[in-house]
Amino acid sequence: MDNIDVIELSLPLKAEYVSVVRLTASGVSNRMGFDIDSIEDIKVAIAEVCNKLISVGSDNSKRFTVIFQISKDRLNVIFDCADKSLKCIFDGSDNEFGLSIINALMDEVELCSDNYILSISKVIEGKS
Amino acid sequence: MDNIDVIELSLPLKAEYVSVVRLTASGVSNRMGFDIDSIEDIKVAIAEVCNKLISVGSDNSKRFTVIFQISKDRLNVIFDCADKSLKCIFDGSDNEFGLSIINALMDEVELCSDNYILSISKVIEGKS
Amino acid sequence: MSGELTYNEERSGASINIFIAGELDIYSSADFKEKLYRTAESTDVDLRIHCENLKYLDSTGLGIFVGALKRVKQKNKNIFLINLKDSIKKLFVITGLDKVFIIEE
Amino acid sequence: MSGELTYNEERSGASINIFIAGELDIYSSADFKEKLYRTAESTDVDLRIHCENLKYLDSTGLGIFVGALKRVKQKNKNIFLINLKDSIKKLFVITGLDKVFIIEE
Ligand SMILES: Nc1ncnc2c1ncn2[C@@H]1O[C@H](COP(=O)(O)OP(=O)(O)O)[C@@H](O)[C@H]1O
Ligand SMILES: Nc1ncnc2c1ncn2[C@@H]1O[C@H](COP(=O)(O)OP(=O)(O)O)[C@@H](O)[C@H]1O
Repeated sequence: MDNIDVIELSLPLKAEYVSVVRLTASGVSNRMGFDIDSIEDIKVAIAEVCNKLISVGSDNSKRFTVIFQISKDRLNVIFDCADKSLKCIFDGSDNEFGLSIINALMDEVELCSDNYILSISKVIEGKS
Repeated sequence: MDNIDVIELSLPLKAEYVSVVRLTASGVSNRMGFDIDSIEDIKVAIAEVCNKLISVGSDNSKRFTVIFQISKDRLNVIFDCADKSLKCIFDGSDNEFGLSIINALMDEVELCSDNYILSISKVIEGKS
Repeated sequence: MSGELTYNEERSGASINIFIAGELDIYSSADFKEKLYRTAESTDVDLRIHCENLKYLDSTGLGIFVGALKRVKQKNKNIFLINLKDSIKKLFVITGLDKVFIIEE
Repeated sequence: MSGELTYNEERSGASINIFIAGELDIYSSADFKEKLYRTAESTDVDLRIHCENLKYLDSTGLGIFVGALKRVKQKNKNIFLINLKDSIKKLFVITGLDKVFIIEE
């Protein structure tokens, strides 16, 4: 069994801090050994989820947490936001661009979940 | 009174993730409007505290949390590590380089505290 | 809090050259949107947006380009996007917007 | 996990040129220490360490330079640090190590 390291970033649900999430995401994926293009993909996809959380978030959701689950060949990114109304953030959305981008760049996308856990994942090629 | 935004990064106490802390620190201080030299100073000083926590940390301290307290003209960085033996991390230390660097680069340094809270702070020039 | 995007305009004959540099994201986009829409509405020439120093773009930025294009199309003008980085061009391809804008090297 | 530091050596006459690039920190330093100490112990010439592509250095890295210097000093040789970035040179000044190494532009 692989060991999984977990890094959590908890921050205000504000547009001005998405750039901080992007840099943390770069750091994590660079350290894992993703190539430059994949690091950029991960950064962009994570930021799109943050953007959407920020644009649909109500006053009930002042903060959110981005959880990076790091295993040898795979990064899972989980978004935890207290607001239950965010259960299905891209549902009937007008932000089609964001969703298309996330789906194209990540290997697994679960942004509509009964247990309120939104997650996206990417696998390192040829390292499993 | 200023509003204070708080960003928390919680991660394994491992050398391989100090680069992630550095990138998060860059993101925070860049967003706050620190100049390039100050951003570098903050990054370096935060990393030196992490280095020290990693080198003195016992098995009781598998994780630690870096807390960024962001106000208009001042960044406080607090290091929270479950291990009580880390109360005074640079005490009688052979890592003089690390401590000299932190003291030179930050405006306030409190790395030996009764309540186990280690913190370093930097002020944005001409913005108070 | 510091901005991450710089914006400069320069008229030249039958078009307006716009130079953007930095990161165009959900935070920096409000300011950018205002400037670009104002230009798109107040002139009737092509907009040539130079992106060689644009390091990052997200869906918010794509939406603003689309909004600006709608405005210039009403006057039968176009938006040219020049020297997009590969990682940014990729986002136009994913969203199909590479067929909507005139993308130039 | 990917390394962040590259290390290359090249003999040239009365010295060994060492080129380091990337980030020399608590993580990448173990490997660097082994290589540098091996060279410092197995030769008796000056070490010229070229740092123009060194982006980041921490106290761990400083300690390794000091350890290598002790080793070459036993043979009356020196370590030259060449083209340090300003932010890195600052760390040598803070720690007083700018007086211990020969720092060259
Ligand atoms: N994230 C997005 N996904 C898909 N389409 C978008 C997105 N953002 C904006 N758009 C499209 O771009 C157009 C311009 O956006 P906006 O400037 O907000 O609207 P308006 O032109 O009404 O001011 C919208 O009409 C919409 O069709
Ligand atoms: N962080 C530090 N602060 C101050 N001095 C240090 C630091 N790290 C190393 N040194 C000094 O550098 C020398 C070389 O370190 P090291 O390689 O660990 O020792 P050794 O030469 O015994 O193998 C040490 O003897 C110590 O004096």
